[in-house]
Amino acid sequence: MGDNGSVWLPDAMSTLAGEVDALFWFVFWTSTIIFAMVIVAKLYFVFRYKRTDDKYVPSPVHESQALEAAWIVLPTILTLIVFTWGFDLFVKMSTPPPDSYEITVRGKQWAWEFEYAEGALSFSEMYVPVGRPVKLIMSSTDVLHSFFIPEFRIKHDVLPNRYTSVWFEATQAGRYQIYCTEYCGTEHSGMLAEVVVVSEEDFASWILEQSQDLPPAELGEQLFAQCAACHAIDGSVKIGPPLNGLYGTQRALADGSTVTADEDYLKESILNPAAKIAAGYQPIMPAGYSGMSAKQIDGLVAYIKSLE
Amino acid sequence: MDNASTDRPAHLKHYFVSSDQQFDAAKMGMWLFLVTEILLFSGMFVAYTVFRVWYPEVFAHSAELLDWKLGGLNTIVLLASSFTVALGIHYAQKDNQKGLVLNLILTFVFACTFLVVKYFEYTSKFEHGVFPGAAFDPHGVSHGVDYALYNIPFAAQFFSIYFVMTGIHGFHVLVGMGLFIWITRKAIRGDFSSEYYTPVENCGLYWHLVDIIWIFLFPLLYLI
Amino acid sequence: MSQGHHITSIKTLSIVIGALVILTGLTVFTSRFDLGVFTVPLALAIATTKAALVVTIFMALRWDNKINAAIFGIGILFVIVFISFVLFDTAFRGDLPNTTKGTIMEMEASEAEMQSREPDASTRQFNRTPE
Amino acid sequence: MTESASGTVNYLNHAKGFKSWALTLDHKRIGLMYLVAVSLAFLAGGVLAMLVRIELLTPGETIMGADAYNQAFTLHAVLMIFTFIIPAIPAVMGNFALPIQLGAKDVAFPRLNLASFYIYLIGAVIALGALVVGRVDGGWTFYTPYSTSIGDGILFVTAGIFVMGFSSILTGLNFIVTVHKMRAPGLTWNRLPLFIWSIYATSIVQVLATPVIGITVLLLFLEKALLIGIFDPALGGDPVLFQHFFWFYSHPAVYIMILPAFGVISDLMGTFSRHQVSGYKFVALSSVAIAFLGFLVWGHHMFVSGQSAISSVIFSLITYLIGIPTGVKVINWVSTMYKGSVQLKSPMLYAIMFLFTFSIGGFTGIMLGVLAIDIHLHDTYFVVAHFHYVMMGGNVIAALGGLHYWWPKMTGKLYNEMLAKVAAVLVFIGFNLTFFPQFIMGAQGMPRRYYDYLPEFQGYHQLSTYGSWVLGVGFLLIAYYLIASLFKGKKAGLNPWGALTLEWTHTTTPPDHHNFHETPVVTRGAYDFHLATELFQGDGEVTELKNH
Ligand code: HEA
Ligand code: HEA
Ligand code: HEC
Ligand code: CUA
Ligand SMILES: [Cu+2]
Repeated sequence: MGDNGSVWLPDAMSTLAGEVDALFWFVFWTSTIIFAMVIVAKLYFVFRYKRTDDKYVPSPVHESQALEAAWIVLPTILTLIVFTWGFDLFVKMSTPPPDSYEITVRGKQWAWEFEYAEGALSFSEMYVPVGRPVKLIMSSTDVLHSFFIPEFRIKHDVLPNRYTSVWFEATQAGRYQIYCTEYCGTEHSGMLAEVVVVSEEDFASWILEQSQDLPPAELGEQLFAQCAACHAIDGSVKIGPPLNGLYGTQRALADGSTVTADEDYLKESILNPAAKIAAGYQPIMPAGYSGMSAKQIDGLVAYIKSLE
Repeated sequence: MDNASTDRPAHLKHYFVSSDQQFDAAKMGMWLFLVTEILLFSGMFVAYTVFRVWYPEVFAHSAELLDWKLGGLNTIVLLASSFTVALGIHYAQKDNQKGLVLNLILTFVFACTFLVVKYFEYTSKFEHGVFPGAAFDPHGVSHGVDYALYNIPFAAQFFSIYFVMTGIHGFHVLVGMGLFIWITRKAIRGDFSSEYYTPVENCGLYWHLVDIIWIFLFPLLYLI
Repeated sequence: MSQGHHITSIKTLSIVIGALVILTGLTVFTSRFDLGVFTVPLALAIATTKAALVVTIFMALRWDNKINAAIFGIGILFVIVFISFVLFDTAFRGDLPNTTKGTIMEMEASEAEMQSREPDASTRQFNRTPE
Repeated sequence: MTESASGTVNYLNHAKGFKSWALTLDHKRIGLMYLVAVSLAFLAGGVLAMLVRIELLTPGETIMGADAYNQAFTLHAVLMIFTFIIPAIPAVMGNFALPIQLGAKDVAFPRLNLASFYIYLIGAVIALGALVVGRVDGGWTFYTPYSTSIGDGILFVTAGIFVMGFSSILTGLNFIVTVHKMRAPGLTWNRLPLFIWSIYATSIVQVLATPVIGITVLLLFLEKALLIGIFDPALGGDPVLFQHFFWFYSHPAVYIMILPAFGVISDLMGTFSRHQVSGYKFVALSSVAIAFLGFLVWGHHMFVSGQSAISSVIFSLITYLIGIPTGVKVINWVSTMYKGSVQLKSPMLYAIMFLFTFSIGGFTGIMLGVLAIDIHLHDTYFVVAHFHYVMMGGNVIAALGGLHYWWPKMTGKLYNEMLAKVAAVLVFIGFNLTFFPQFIMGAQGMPRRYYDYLPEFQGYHQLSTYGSWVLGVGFLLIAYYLIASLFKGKKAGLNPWGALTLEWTHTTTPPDHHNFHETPVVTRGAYDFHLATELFQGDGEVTELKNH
């Protein structure tokens, strides 16, 4: 495992992760001790009082009310300690510091989209500065998703009708996995992304770079991250058809007609996927991309054209 | 099966010791069943409460569309039917066959009346595009009410809840009518007496519960 | 065996049905007035009274085996649990800042309204919690 | 089973032919029919589990695609939960043993009992109809709006669950009335076997909670069919409200699964320690306490769903409280053995294993109830491991214990005790090997319901898959010797375990058609071994029973 992880927990890479771990270990070890006592007593009794005489009937043991009460009172005290501790931490984890840097996160089947205050967009990689609290304002464009970064010990459901948020302060530069943990359909397990923690300066320059104009095909390449769950670019078939070498070919449609895959067709396929369904595929491509700007659509088309 | 000894009445099942045990068991079973009915409806009441707490104005506004006169009429009809069932049981306990049969028939008639009124209520709503769910599209004017005024966000929820609640309730009325046909036939045949009237008692309990549900539905949906 | 069973007299039954009809009238009557916050509690109180009459007299729970009353009571108790525990969430949604109070639909509606009022309120903010 | 128990007339052979079974009102025969149905459901669910595990042997596609995988685990869970584990102990062993333990001739409503069985079958068939109609991949929780946006198969599953709910309700209702009204003379509440106490508590939960899953799936059905907009956010509904509805049933339902198991374990502990179950009253009443508390904690499945903090806090607090009555039970089971006379027959072996596996499941449940920790662990394999430890390691292990305990009484035959012990050990090893690694990978961050996973988790997944094979072998062995015992098993004695409850002391093996010729009169508690005067016996010997 990494620098401060263990067999049980991944590396603790946010300011609060260590506190969560402390609580985890407290509960873990108290449970283990009580568990061990139960098991040892059990095994001891099994062997110590093993039946040797088939006719022997042991006489009843007098029950001690005090003992019975102790079994009720002691665990109650223990659990109350854990409850208070867990609750306190829960409130901390749910309350972002007021000066947090805000990123808007959108979950959709099956990709993550990150929008930064400066207007920059990124897909499948979320850049954040180290040592500064970051608050994510999350929503979904279709069904429930859930945003999870194990190293930061944060998770929250992403809802279509409400903004929810998580916050963290990364303690070290590095790349950590983002998962979707609410079942959201076929490619739920492919709804991954990474958080890239960089220094404050690197972050600033990354943002700057983002806001500059990219050549269309490069912009398209970036945007394509959200399509990659369904479309391969190496000719393999995923949920949707592979898009390399598509441009200029004759496409058979589900209704039996054919169409030339020119720029208009590509554009239409993105903006209104239900209009023409490629033969052999289900009409399940989301319609949600029509919200993209003309520049972004042009970028995507340029990128798809460039794919061999 | 050597249990069928002389003093066991015909209605007593072999695995029960006495008529009393059998009666108590059946009645307790019925009460448990009523509790499951209450919890079934509780889901709808929860949905109603939640949306009402969120959108009180919309709910109060939408309730105006429902005709409280018809709802009130149905309330009286159901209360009357509850009364006749209770009378029926009274007569059964007093071994009055005619009273029992008459009251069972009256109950059945009231139940029919309830559903007929409900039918007119539903159709007058459907005419104006007031449907549960996605088909909700109020339009047109009747009795000086402009339905289009009710095409507001979350009014659809109110009417969905209205239709689902009254629909499930109506289904229970229908089931109750089936039960009454069944026990009326038995009553006419003379199966019941003060010694044995468990089915009447249990159908009565069921019917009163259906009434109680309506007692709550009426103000919640029509009045407030 | 019927000696063991309570027989409710026709007189009692008639009084109850009378009371029920009157209460129905009362609830219709009171709903004609705007009683503010008391509207709902009053309607519910009347309905509960009516239901209690039906349960105790028509359904004869008053004279019935205690266990049946307990069963009924437990049923009601759990309906109350269901409603109130759900309300603990739905009525307090957004009490910590990690969930917004309003839905996106509501926020956009109020946003649009604000924009129509002051034309230059152009910056979109997601983390505002409208009331 | 043709001429069991040396030609004496019993419930198995008093009438023959298909109709005598299909239309029987005898609770024992109904119990056996449930046993067959429930075993088939477990087999089907288990085969799907095996496929799930094989698929997870390697990252990416191993034997099936993402869609097939998602349907496989959904169907695995639906089968296991609704068609297997909920009826498993109450409908099989409850039906078989409860009326006899009460000294009754049958349940209070035998016709209803048979009806429950057929309703269950019909529900199961409707739910499986989804397979024919279209894909159902929502997970067993069917969270909206995903569940309402998938194919029409969902309509069948919800309808099937709705119908099966009635079966569960009617069984529970029947048992409550039976326990209240049909106890033999002298069988006071304080003398009831603990199995009955726990089935009684279970029945309360069944009656109170199941109607709510009924209305929930009905609303889901309407949401899909009519778009009524209660749950679907696109129509103005609230998806979190659905979760409240679902868990209002499904958390209490986990106590429908585990309380009967507690009952079996109590009976086994008493009988095989030949000792009073220590803290009898506490053990009995804690079942009822768990049943009630179980209704107040459902929100612990929703800590990260966006529900209000105030409800998270309330739910979390009450969640811990459940550990306390459960702990009272665990500790009393252990101390039952203290100064007892412990005999490690195969049913007892399962009871001992249960203490181990269930406790792990319970303690990890407590960890999940801690607000701050659950944020990290929610919807990871840690949760998957938790619930398999309580359901498989709790309910299924206890059900196996109960099955081995009552098998001689049910069939009149003894199974091969040696093989039984081997199988028990195999199941135990296989089970832990399958699910323990899941705790670790879950805590490391492996999300559940993942068809594909990052290579770093492969080691754990492989261990888990190998474990599932050991488990499979264990179950096959059990199936083999149990079925074999029907044909060539030794004849079982009246009371091979030396138990004191009425099904062992006051009726024949297998029991008579009407259970008893004379209504038994009970003079002592279910575990008052020191008051018993009949001879305790080893395998197969016939005992002189006092009241026969
Ligand atoms: C048989 C079924 C069963 C049982 C008995 C339990 C028992 C418990 N469960 Fe479990 N649970 C499930 C089935 C079950 N669960 C399922 C199916 C899910 C997942 C559903 C899904 O999402 O698909 C789940 C999920 C689940 C969650 C949600 C996790 C998440 O999704 O984030 C939580 C959280 O609180 C939880 C808690 C508990 C607790 C506290 C108990 C307690 O009842 C345990 C009590 C037992 C003990 C504590 C051990 C013995 C006690 C002692 C020896 C005494 C000493 C004890 C102390 C001092 C504490 N369970
Ligand atoms: C009672 C409940 C129950 C039981 C017993 C099991 C048993 C098993 N489960 Fe199950 N499981 C669930 C309930 C259960 N499960 C639920 C609720 C989920 C959540 C789904 C969701 O996310 O929606 C789940 C999910 C789940 C997952 C996670 C999937 C995912 O999230 O991607 C996995 C993965 O390993 C798994 C594996 C197993 C295995 C290997 C078994 C093994 O123990 C199975 C062993 C059984 C056999 C091998 C059958 C052999 C039987 C015989 C031979 C019997 C003989 C027959 C006769 C006598 C006729 N299960
Ligand atoms: C949910 C999965 C999914 C996602 C995400 C998705 N698509 Fe698709 N796409 C499909 C499917 C399925 C088809 C085939 C059916 C059809 O033609 O609509 C398709 C078809 C297409 C086609 C027509 C291809 C052909 O062979 O005729 C294009 C172009 C396309 N998608 C582009 C995109 C772009 C660009 C994005 C991202 C902005 C994207 N898709 C995102 C599923 C998806
Ligand atoms: Cu998105 Cu799972
Ligand atoms: Cu739970």
